[in-house]
Amino acid sequence: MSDSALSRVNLFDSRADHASVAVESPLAYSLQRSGAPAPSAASRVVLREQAFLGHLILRGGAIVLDEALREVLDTGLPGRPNTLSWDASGERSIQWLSPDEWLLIVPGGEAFAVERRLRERLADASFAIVDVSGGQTLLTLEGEAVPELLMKSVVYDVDPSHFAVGKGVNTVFAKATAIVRRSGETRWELVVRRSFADYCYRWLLDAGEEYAIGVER
Amino acid sequence: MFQIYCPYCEELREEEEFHPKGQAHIVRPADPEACSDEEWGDYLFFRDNPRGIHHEMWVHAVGCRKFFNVTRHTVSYAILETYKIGEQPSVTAEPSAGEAAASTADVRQGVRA
Amino acid sequence: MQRYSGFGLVKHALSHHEHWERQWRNPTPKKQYDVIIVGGGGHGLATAYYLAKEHGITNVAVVEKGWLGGGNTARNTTIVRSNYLWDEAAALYEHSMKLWEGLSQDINYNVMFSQRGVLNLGHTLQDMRDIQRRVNANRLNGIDSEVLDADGVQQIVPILDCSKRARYPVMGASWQPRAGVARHDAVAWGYARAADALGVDLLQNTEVTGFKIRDGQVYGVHTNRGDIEAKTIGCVTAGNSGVLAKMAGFRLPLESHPLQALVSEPLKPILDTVVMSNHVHGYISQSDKGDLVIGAGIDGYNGYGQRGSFPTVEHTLQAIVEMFPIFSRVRMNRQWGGIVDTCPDACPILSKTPVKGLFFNCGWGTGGFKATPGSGHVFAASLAKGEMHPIAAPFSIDRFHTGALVDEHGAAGVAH
Amino acid sequence: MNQQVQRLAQGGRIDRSRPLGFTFNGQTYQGYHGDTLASALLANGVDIVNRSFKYSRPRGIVAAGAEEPNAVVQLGASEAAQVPNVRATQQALYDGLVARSTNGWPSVQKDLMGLVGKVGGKFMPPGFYYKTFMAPASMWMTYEKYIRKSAGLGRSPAEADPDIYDHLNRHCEVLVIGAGPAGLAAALAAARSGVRVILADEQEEMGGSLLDSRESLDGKPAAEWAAEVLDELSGLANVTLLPRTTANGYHDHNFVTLHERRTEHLADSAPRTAQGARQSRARMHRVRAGQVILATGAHERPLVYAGNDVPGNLVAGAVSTYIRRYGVVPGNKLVLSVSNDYAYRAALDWHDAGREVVAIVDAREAPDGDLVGAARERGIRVITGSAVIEAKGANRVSAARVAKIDIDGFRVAGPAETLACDCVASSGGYSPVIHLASHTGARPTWNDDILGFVPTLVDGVLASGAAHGIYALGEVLADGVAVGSRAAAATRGEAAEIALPACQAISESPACALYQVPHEKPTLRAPKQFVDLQNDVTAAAIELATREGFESIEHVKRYTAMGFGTDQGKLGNINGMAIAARCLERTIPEVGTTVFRPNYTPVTFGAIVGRHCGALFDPERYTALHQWHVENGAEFEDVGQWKRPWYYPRKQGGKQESMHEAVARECRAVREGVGILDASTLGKIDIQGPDAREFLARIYTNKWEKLAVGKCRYGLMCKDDGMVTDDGVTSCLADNHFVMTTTTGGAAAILEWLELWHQTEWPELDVTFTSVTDHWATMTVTGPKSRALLAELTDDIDLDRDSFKFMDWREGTVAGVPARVFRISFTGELTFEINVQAHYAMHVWKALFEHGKKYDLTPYGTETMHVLRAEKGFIIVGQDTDGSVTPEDLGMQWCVGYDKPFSWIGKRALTRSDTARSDRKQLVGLRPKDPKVVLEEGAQIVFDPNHAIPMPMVGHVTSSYYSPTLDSGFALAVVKGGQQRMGESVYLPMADGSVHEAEITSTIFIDPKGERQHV
Repeated sequence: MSDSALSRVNLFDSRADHASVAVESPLAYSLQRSGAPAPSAASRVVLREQAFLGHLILRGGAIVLDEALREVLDTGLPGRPNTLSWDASGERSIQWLSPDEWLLIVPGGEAFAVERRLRERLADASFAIVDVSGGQTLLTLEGEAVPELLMKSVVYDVDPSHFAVGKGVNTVFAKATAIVRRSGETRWELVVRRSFADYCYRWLLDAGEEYAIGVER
Repeated sequence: MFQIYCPYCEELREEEEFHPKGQAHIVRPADPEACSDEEWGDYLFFRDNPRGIHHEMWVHAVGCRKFFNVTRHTVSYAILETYKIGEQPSVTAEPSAGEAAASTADVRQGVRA
Repeated sequence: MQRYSGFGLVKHALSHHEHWERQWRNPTPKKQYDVIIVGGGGHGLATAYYLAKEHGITNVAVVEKGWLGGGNTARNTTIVRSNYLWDEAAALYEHSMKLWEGLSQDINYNVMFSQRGVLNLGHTLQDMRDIQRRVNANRLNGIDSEVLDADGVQQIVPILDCSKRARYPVMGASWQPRAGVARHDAVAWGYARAADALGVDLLQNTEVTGFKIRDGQVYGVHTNRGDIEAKTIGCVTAGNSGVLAKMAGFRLPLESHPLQALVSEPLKPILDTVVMSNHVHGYISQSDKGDLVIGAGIDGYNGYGQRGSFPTVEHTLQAIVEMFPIFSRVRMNRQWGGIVDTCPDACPILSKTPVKGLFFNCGWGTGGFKATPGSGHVFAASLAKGEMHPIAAPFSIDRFHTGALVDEHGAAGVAH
Repeated sequence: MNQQVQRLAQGGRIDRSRPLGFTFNGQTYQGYHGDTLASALLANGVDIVNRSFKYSRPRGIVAAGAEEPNAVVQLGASEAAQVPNVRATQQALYDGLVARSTNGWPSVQKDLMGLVGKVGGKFMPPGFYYKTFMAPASMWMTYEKYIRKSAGLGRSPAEADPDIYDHLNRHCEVLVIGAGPAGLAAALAAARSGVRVILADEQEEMGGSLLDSRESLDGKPAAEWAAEVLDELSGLANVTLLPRTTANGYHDHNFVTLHERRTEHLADSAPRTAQGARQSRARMHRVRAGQVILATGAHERPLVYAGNDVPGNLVAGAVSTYIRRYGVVPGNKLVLSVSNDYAYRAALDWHDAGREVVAIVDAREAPDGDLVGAARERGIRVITGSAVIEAKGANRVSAARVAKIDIDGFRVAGPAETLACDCVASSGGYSPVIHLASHTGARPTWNDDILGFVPTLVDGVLASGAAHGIYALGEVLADGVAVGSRAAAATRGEAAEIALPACQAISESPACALYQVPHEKPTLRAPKQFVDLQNDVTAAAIELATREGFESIEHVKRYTAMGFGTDQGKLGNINGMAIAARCLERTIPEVGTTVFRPNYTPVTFGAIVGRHCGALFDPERYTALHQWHVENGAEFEDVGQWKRPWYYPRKQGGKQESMHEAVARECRAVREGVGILDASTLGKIDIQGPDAREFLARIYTNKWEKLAVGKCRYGLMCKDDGMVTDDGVTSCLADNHFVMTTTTGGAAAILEWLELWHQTEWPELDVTFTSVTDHWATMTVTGPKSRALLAELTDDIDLDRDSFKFMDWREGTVAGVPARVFRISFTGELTFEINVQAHYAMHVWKALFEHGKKYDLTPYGTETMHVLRAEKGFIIVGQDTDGSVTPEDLGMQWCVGYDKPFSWIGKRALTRSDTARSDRKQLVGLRPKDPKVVLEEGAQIVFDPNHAIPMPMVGHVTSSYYSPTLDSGFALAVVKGGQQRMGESVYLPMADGSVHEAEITSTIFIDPKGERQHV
C-alpha cells in the first residue's frame, strides 16, 4: 500500500552533503555586496539569517495531516488560521498558510526524512508535500524596534498588542511578499523567497538604519 | 483602499494582499462545443456592470491564495459580505437581464455558479 | 452666435463685460426630436455638433443628467495622440487628430490644443520592439511618429533621468510631435456653444430613466423631465454605458473601473512635452497653469465612485519620481477619479445594438478624450445615415462574438 | 538689531530667549522660536509677501493656518533643498531659514507685471483665453509659451532630493484628527477606554483653538487644560500623538493617510540623528482605523468687499491668533467688519494689546452678545447694520470705507464713511472643515443655523466640535467626550469616566448671512472684490460666468478657476457659491457645493513615494548565480523583475567586445562546442495528485494522458479566447507527480491561473500546485560537447544517447549534488538542463566551469538564447505572440489535441468565424534577400512596396537576428496567410526610405529534421 503510494510521486532528496559541497544561502551575495553592520549596544534591531533549514509545504486535509504530524513530529497542526505550533524543542514549527496548506520548518538535513516518514504515514490519503528548502530563507529579527521596522515594511497590523506570539501571516513586504511570524516576546521571523532576499535585505538595512540595525553573522 | 474579510483567513486584510478577478458566478459552459459563437462570446466577454450591488471574485493573492466572492456596492464601495467559492450570496440586488436569463435556463452548476 | 476674438474681448472690456451672451441656451425639452444624444460629455456634444453642421440635422437634443462635460471630459489628463498600433484604431484616432488641428477655429473656441509632442518611453527590449512595431505601423498609416534612442529622449526632456542608475533605464521612446494636450473643459463648452448656435437643444439636469422600445425599435426615452421621442438615439455615456444598456435590455462587453489622476501644485514651466511610460507606469505633462498633470492607473475592480485605491496613486508617484528624481520635493495638490468603461480589447464600441435605432458609443477605456472630435464626427455620420461610418465599422459589438478584436493592449497598456 | 516692530513685549507662546535669524527675499530678519514664518514676517512689518497669479497684485498674509491663500513661498537655501509653494503660515521658523516670494519681477515690491495686471486686468475676465489667441491658428504655440511663463507659483528644484522619506502602516481602534478642544476631549475619552488611539494634528503644537482662546477652563487658561490632557495622553501606552501631522486624505473603509512633517521645522534638509543615522524628512502614516473622529474645526470666512486683497486685510480669527499665540499685532489701527459675535475677539485682543481699534462694523442691526458687550465696555466704537464696503490702499491698507448695507436688497443703503486704518479684519462666519468627510464622495448638507455645510458621514466616521457645527467651548468639550466614548464603545473599549472642566457659557447674538458685501457700483463695475485670492477670482468673474450660462457650481468653478489653488478654496469656496446663488437667484444648498478631493493640504511626492525609490524602487530578483554573472562582466537584461545575463562581453587587450561580437561568439560556442545558460528564472510549478494528468490535459492545448514517467513534453497554454498565453515543458516525475515550467515573466500569473481553474471550476480534481521556482536552480548545458562535459561531473546518470534520450529526464548527482537532469532543448543542440537545489547552484556551476575549460565552456545570455531558439523556429510567448495569436497562427497544430475528450481551455474559441479564417496572420520565417541585412524587429510587412500611404500592412517582424551559423540575417514574422505563401517575397519599407525585400520561409532555419538535439 504505502510502497505503491510512494511510487506515485517522485521522492527526491535534493539536499547535498554540506561537508563536501560549497553551500550558499540566499543572502550570500547580499552580505558580500551590501555588507553587514555589526550589532552594537545601540542596535534596537538585530537581524540573523537561519540559513539552510528544511522548509516543507504540506497540502491536504487538516485532520489526516494533524494525525500524521503528531505521530512523526510529536506536534500537531496549529488550530487556528494564521498561527503556528512548535514542537517541544522549539526547533520545528508548523504554520497555517491556508485551509489546506501549511509550512513545516525543521532543522537542516531533516527535511527529507520527515517528508518520507509523513508520506509513509499518510500513504493513500489525499495530500502533497513539497520541499522548498532551497527557495526560501528564514530571518530572525530581535529588539525593541522590530515592530516599528515591520510597520515600515508590511501592511499587516504588527502592533505587538495585536500580533500575539505564535501568530504568522503571509503578507506584502515592501514590494515583495514575506511570511511574518512572532516567535517570542521580542523575537520575530521573516520567511522570504530566495530571489527576493537581496531586495528584502537591502530594504531592512535601509529602513533599519535609524534603529542602528545590526546583522549577526 | 479596501479592507476585505477573507473567509479563509477569517480576518480583515488590506486590499494590497488581494487581486480582483471580475464578476463572480461566471460559469464555463459545461459543453463548450455545443455553444454558438454568440454564447461563447457572451461567456468570454459580456458582464454585468451594475451601479450598485455587485458580486465579484477576488483572490487573496498574498495571503492564503484562495479565491472567494465579495458582494460590494460599486458606488459606496461598501463590502456587504464575502463568501467562499461554491456558496451563494445572501445580499442580492434585483437580478439583471443576464442573470434572469441564466437562471431560467438553469445552466448554473458547479462551484463557481 | 456672438463671435469670439481678441477685438471682441477689448470691446467687451470697455463695457465692463456687461454684454457677454450666454454660451448656450437652457431650453425646455420638446416632445420630439429627430435625434436624441444621451450624454452631454465631449463625445456627445461633438456628435450633436457634427450632426447639425455636417448633416444638417439640427432638431437634436443632448440629454445630460448632470452638467455638460461633467463626466470623464472633466476628469482626464487631456492627452491627445494618434500613434495607435492597429490600422482600425489608428484610422480612428488620426481622423480625430486632424479634426483637433483645426478645432479652435472651427468652433470659434480656443480649446488650447497644444501640439507639444508625446513621448512613449521604452525601458526593456520588448518595449523597444513594441515601439518599433507601432512606429513603423504609424508611418505606413501616414501618422507622424518616430523612434528615438535614449540620447534623443534626453535632448527632448533634459530633466528626465535617462541614466543607467534607473531600475529600468530608458532605452528609447516613440515620439509623436503632433500629439499634445488640450484644455478639456473648453472642448465640451466649445462644442456645446457651437451646437447650440446651430439649434441643438442642450438639456442639462435631465436624466434618462428608460427607453421607449416597440417591436425592437427605439422611439424615445423616459426622463425625469418627461418623455422625449426620437427614432434615432445615440448613447454616449462613458461611465454609465452598462447601466443604460441594461435599461435597453442587453449587456455590453465592458466593465466600469475607477481611473485616477492627480496634479501637483502649480510650478514655473519645467516640462514642455508629454512623457508616458507603460513600463514604470506613469505619465505626466505640465498644464498651462503650471500643474504637473499625472495619470495613475486603473483600479482592477468595478467602481462608479469616482475614486480609487490609494496604492494606485502611490505607485504612480513612485514611477514619476523614478523618472524625474528632481520632483521628489514637489507636492501633490489634488487627486481625483473618473469612471472608465473598459472593453476586453482596449478599444471602443461604436455600434448598432440589438435595438433598432439605438446606437452606442462607449468603451473608450482610458483613451476617450483624445478621440472626442473623431468619435463625434464618425458617430454623427453613422446616426445620420443609419449605417456605421467606415472608420467606426470595425468597432461593432459583433467582434466579441466573431473574435475579430482590435487588441490594443500590447500597444497601450496605459493608453492615455 | 531687533526690527520686530510689530512684536509685543510679552505674551504669546513664542520663546523670546531663542531668537532665530532668517532671510526673506534676500533681506535678513529675526524671529523667535515658536514663530511660523508668517508670524515672523508680520512681526517684522513685512506687508507684501507675494504677487498674485493673474493680475500681479501685491498680496499680504490673510490667515494663520492651512487656509492661507497668499503667503506661498519658495523655501530652501540650496538648489537641492528647494521646496516650492510652502505656506508661510504652516512653516515653523528655524534658524537660517531662506524663503522667497514665488512671483514678482524684478521684485515683489516693485513688480513690473503689476502694471500689466493693472492695465490688462480689464481684458482678462474669466475664460478670456477661450475667446482669443485663435488667429492665426499657427500662432497658438507662441501665445502659449508666454501664457505658460506667467503661470505657476514656485519652481521645482533642479537637483535630486538629498532627503529620504518613509511610511508607517498603522492600525488603531480610534483615529482622532485634530487636537483642538473636541479632539483632545475625544482622544481622552477613547484613550481611557483602553483602545489604541492615534491623535494627529497639523500644527506645530497641539491644542488648536485652546492655544489662543480667551476662555478659561476650571478657572485656568484653556491652554493649561490642553497641556494637562496632552500630558496624560502622552503617558498612555495605547496612545500615539502625532503633531505636525496632517490627515491629507480619507480613503475607503477608514483608511486615512497622515502626512507627518518630521524635520521641516528644523531645517530645509533633514538633519542626521544623534547617532549619525539618516532620518526621514517626512513620513506617511497609512492608518487603518476602526473609527475615525473628525475634530478638524472650522475655517473662518472673510467677507468679500472691494479691495479686500490689499495687504493688511486679514480674517478676524487670524488677528487673534497672531496676537495671542505669537505676540504679534499685524498693524496699528484696526477696522473689524463682522457678521457674528465670535469675531469680536479680534478687536478685544487688539485693544488689549494696546493698539487702536478704530471701529467694529457689524452687519447686524442690534448685536448684543457678551463679546459685543465687552467691546462696548472698552469704549470701542461699534457701527451696526453696516460693513466695510471697500478697503483703500496700494501696498498696504490705508483706510476702510464703511456704509450701511441692505443685505436682502444687496445694496449700499447709506453714505460711506472713510475710516483711516492700516488693517481691516473681517469675518463672515465659520465653515466646518468638511474636507475629509467629502473625500468619500458624500455631499455635505447645508445647515441654516450655522450658515455652513456640515459633513455627511459614512459608517465608522464621526465628527465632533466645530467640524460638526458646534462652536461654544463647553458644548464642544462635552461633544468631544461623547463622540470619543461612542467611538471607543464601537471598537470594544471599556467605558471610562471623564469629568468635564468647568467652562463659563458665553451668550451670543445670532449671526447674519453675509458673503459678498455690496458696493455702490454694480459688481461688474466695482473695484475688484476677491473671492479666491490665490487664483485671482473675483465676484465679478462669478457673476460673469453665470451670465454666460455657467449655472452648475462645477461649471462656475471650472470657468473661473475658483478653488483650484493650493488652498483648494478653503477661504473662498462658500463665498463663491453664495455669490453664484445670488446671481442665479437660488439658495446656497440649491447651488450645492463642489467636491473636495484629497489632499487636504499638499503633500510632498517624496512622502507618498516613501522608500520605494532609487535602489528600492522595484525589487531586483536574482538567481543563485547572480554574483558569478556580475563578476564575469555580464550585461543584464530586465525580464519582469529578474536581472538576467544578456550577454557576456569579453575584454581583450583593453577593448571590450560589442554585443554583436559577443553574441556571435556565444552562438558559435553552442553550435560547435558547449555553452551554458542560467535558466533559473523559468517558472517551475510542482504538481501532485491523482488528477494531475487530467488537469494538465484541460489546461494545455496538447495531450498528456500518455506521457510516461521519466519523460518531458512541451505544452502550449491558451486563454479561453483561444489565444496563446504561455508555454513550457512539463515533465512526468511519477504517475501523480509533474513539474511544469513556465515563461520567466508568466510564472506568478500561471500559478494563479492554475489555482483559478482548480478552485473555481474543477475542485473535484485531486491535485495541488506549489511554486518551486526559487527552490531549483537551472543550468542549461548545451552544444555538441555537452555530454562529454557532463560526463566528467556525474557517475550515477547514464548519459548514453540510447538510454537517456531526448525529452527524458533522469536523477542523480552532478558535482556531488543531487540533481534532476532534463534532456530538453531550446537551442536545437544536445542539451542537458541540470536542476539542483539553489543553495548548491554556485558549487555546481563552478565545477562545470572547472571541467569546462578544456571544452571552452562559454556562458551565454538571453540574447544568444534568442538567436539560437529563433534559428530553430522556437517561439517566445510575448515576443512572437501578442495576445492575438492562436496555436494555429503559430503553425503549431502538432501541439493541439483536437480530439481530446475534455474541451480544453481555448479550444472552443478556435472555431469562431474570425479565429477560423485561413488568411489570419501566421508565423513564418523571413530570409532577407540581402543576407547582410538584419531586419528591424517590429518592421511592418507589405506585399506592394509601391502602394501609396496608407499602405496595407500584412504583418510584422517579431524576432530578427544575425545568425553566425548561416552568416546571414533571418527573422520570424507574422504574415497574413503566410503559411500558404512559402517562397513569396514581401517588402519592409523602413523609416529611412529604404525598402527591404525578404522571402517567406519555414520558421526553422537550422537542422530542419531536428537531428542535432538527438545526438
